[in-house]
Amino acid sequence: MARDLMDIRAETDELTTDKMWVIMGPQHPFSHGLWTLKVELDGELVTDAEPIVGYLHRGWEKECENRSYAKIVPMADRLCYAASMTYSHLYCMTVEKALGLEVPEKAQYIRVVADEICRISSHLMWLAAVGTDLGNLTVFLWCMREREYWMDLFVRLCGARMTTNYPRIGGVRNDITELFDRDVDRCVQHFEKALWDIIALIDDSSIFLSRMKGTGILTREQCVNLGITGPAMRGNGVDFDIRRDDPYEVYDKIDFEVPVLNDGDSYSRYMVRVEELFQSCKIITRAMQKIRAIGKNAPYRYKAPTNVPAGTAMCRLEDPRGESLMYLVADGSGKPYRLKVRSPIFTNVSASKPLVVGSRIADVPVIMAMIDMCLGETDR
Amino acid sequence: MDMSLYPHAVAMSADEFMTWSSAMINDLLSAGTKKTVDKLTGPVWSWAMKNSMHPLHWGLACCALEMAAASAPRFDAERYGMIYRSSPRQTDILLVNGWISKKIRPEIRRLYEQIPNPKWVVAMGECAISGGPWYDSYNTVQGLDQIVPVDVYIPGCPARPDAMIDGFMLLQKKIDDYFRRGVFLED
Amino acid sequence: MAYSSILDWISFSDIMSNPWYPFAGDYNLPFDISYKLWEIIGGGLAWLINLILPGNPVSTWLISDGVCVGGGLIIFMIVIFLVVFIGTLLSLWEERKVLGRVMDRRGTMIGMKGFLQCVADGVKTFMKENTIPKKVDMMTYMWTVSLVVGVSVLIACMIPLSDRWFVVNYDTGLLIIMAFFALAPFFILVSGWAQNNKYSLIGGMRAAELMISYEVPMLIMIGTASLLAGTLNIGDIVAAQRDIWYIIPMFIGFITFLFCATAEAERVPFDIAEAEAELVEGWQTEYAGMKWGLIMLADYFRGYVSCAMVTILFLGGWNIPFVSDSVNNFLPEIVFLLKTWFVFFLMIMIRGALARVRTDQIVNIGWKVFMPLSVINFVIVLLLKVGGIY
Amino acid sequence: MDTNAVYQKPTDEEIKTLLNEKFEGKVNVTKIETRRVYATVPRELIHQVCEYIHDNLTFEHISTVIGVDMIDNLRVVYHIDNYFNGCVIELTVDIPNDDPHVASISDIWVGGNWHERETYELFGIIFDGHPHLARLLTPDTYEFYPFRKSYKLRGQE
Repeated sequence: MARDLMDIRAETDELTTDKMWVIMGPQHPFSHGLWTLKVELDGELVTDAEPIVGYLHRGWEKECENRSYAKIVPMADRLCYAASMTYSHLYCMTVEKALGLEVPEKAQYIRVVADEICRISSHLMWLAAVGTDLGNLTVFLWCMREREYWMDLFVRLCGARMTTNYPRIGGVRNDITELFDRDVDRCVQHFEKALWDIIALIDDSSIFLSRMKGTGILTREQCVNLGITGPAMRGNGVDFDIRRDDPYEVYDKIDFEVPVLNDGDSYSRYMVRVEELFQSCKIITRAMQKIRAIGKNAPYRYKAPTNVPAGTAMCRLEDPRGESLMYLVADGSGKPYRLKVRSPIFTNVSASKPLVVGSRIADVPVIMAMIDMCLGETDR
Repeated sequence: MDMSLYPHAVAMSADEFMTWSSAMINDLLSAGTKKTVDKLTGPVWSWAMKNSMHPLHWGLACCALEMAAASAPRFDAERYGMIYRSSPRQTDILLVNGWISKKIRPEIRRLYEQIPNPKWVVAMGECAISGGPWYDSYNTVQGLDQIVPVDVYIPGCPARPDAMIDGFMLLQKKIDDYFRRGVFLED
Repeated sequence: MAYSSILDWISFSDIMSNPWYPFAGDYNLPFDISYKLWEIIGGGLAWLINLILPGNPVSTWLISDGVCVGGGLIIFMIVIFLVVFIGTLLSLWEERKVLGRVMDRRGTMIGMKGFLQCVADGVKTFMKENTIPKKVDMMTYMWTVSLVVGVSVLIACMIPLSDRWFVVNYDTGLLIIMAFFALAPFFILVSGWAQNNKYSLIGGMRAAELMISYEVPMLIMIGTASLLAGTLNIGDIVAAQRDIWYIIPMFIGFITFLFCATAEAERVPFDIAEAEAELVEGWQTEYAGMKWGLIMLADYFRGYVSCAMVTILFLGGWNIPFVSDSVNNFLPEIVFLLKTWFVFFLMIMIRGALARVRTDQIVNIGWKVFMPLSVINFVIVLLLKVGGIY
Repeated sequence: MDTNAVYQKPTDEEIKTLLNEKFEGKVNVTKIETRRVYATVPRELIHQVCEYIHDNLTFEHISTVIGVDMIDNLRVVYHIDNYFNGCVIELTVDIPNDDPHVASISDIWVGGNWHERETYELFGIIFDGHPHLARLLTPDTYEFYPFRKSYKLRGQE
């Protein structure tokens, strides 16, 4: 007895499956830090998501109110440990602005070079994370291998590997060393070749591409309204980079390009970051030429007063992950009255629900890797 | 040893038999068998455990990057058989490499309970040792040892990858001591 | 009875003339070895008993034909398992070293250039506490592990290493192995449910999803190979590739089968059932200690079987082409294992170079790429067969 | 100037004039630097000002919502970006201590959602109209507002 097709159709529509909440984190290999993403699954499809952060919250801003100005520089290093120099740099810029202090040109160039090295090492860490999230350990280890050379450059520059404690209010701690001067160009040349190897591993493989293309799509308006910044935003067609459009330090004197792609999926975010790696290499080379032209005996640090006059100051800079901003309220004493950090990942994480809903659970790690999690700055 | 019951063993109920036999085995073991077994097998367990340390794949903060760098080609912790497993059930070592906020404190305790015995805890970096730069924070726990017993402390802010490998070699010594003391038949 | 030397009790008789000989006319090397071992053990035992109690019936019973075959079979099992076990451990070692080199590092260095690493891992898992989560379904949680492991060991032992090194020599041997091979995903599905963990559940579902996508093309390919050889007997299929391996007429089939075999062994890029990035450890999440160690071992047994299947069907099994029979028959088992490890090497390189596919993608690949390719392969073989080339 | 027109790349001077004209002097533009405009806004007007900035001056992105405890009063500072010319407007709103309420702007910029939640949990400033004003970074059990000046850290006098 053949049943009507419509009857079967009606029956299967009633056959609803239970949705289930899967809590990914805080100990989960995809999290690359310490956060939780609760996802509601219908089979493998994500129908709802809720990010939970705060596992690394230690009241950074409140603690800064308990430190003198000079002591906050190493604290700022530990905000975003993958690109430690950017935050201490931003902090010094903010205090200098509140002081009205001019920084020697050489120090500005050195800061730019250090920032870009940070950007490269941070992006390499991100590429490594993308490799593990896609299930390939080779990318992870090759990126970590390349990252070691940049860590070596930091050692040459200031003696530390990760948390460098290098910028100072009014300049930088020390002039570039001879070893750094010698190795930086070699490192850049080696890296531009080695990066092609890693990129070839990913771009020549249709599996990598099919995992990244067409996932985590946002429109430009959505992206901007959600407050996503940085390479994730430029992969969505927003042509904005603080280094170029609101220049700080000497970025307006250095020629570089800002990669922008319009697809708005994981692959375009990936491409933007990879292109940024090459651009950072260019910036380093050009800035190093300027530093050599300035000469060895030029000043690299001006003395700064310990007390900051009452008032407010705001500074922002292009972090490897997006727009970071510091806002200082000073009351004339030796300690900040209020220091606020705007971290790009804080806002980017809050946008994770529209990013992952509608994709499959296997794509969630890849999509979230594309905004490059760094929870130290998120939770502060 | 209560051997007088031996002839009646066939006539015992199941419960009686279980209690009687386990008591007998315990007596046997305490009479030197346990020590001998431990003495003979201890080095084997110790060697196996030392060379197959599986830390929990869990990155908290700054030191997590150095943990990743330690397994990278330059430092290559896999030479010592260290592989990171994601499920706490399949790991031996809880490696905590970051500051501990009040929100994560219960989770750390839970992860520790989920790791099967024998297990070890490594506190990596200043934050996990004593709170580090966040000594006056209202939301951090000042040191991992306030939550779980810690075996090895690896200082550094962040600890370098080679320091981390050195810490794990210290842990190997501790593992060796643990097994030579004789623990196999304890559970 | 007078004193008899021990040599009188150990006869080293011809096994083929034993009326209880289990392999029906085929010479079996491991059985020969174990039979002779038993003759030494049993004969020595019989001699000892006879020394104490001369003329007793037990001694003559111990060296009777039936007991010799029975005792020989017990040792035979141990010999067969040990060879497969060591072969698998070597493939494990190969994976860690080769993968290490792919990733620009040394791999593990524990004892004998890292070979003892897997031993250390194994011993360690045996020593760990046997934790069982509170809310698991106890029965299925336990028996699925034993079945996954048992089935994997069974098929690994059933793979013949040469025409003199086999366990069974049925005419449908290939089908039996494939039937057992396809069983494990069911146990994984049940185990994923039994663990009462969401990651395990999704992992189990994925194992089932994975199976429906590669099993059909794989069976078509096996059918094609047996069509080419005209038999389902493994020995005959290998013998049919004495000089020209089947990789030449069935090159498309080889590539497809290699990927299907990778999926069967649940290795990258098809390890979606234990996808680390999103499912922690997939269906193994709640297994601890010894159970987990056995699961890992079973994984590698299945990897070994996959590679052995590729070797048997496409790479000429234990034969070396264009050499005389005397060279070919010298150590065919080693040739077979070397070929198997070479296929495993290919799988390791695939693992080093590729990323994990998604569940919808694997179903797509299975039905839209592997399936047509296997049919094309089948048509080519059919044409060759009709054209009289084979 | 036409206060209802849409300006994609308003200059600093234009922003000052437009804000003054639109809100009849209630929005006080205190300072202008290159690509920076600083203004103080009365508490009642903040939502309207934000809406106007977003719709007519194409300031598409909100950087931060910052809370400051000035002891005499609470203060909320907004930083709002224009992606076309890199201009930032800083809006400062003073709130009395005894009535810490201000209108939420997370319906204009969804990105402001978590910043407001953070400011709420750390300062106790309540954003009216916020979809889900709950604790974000600190544990739910906290009953104090740690960033208020009345809460002292260890070693803070």
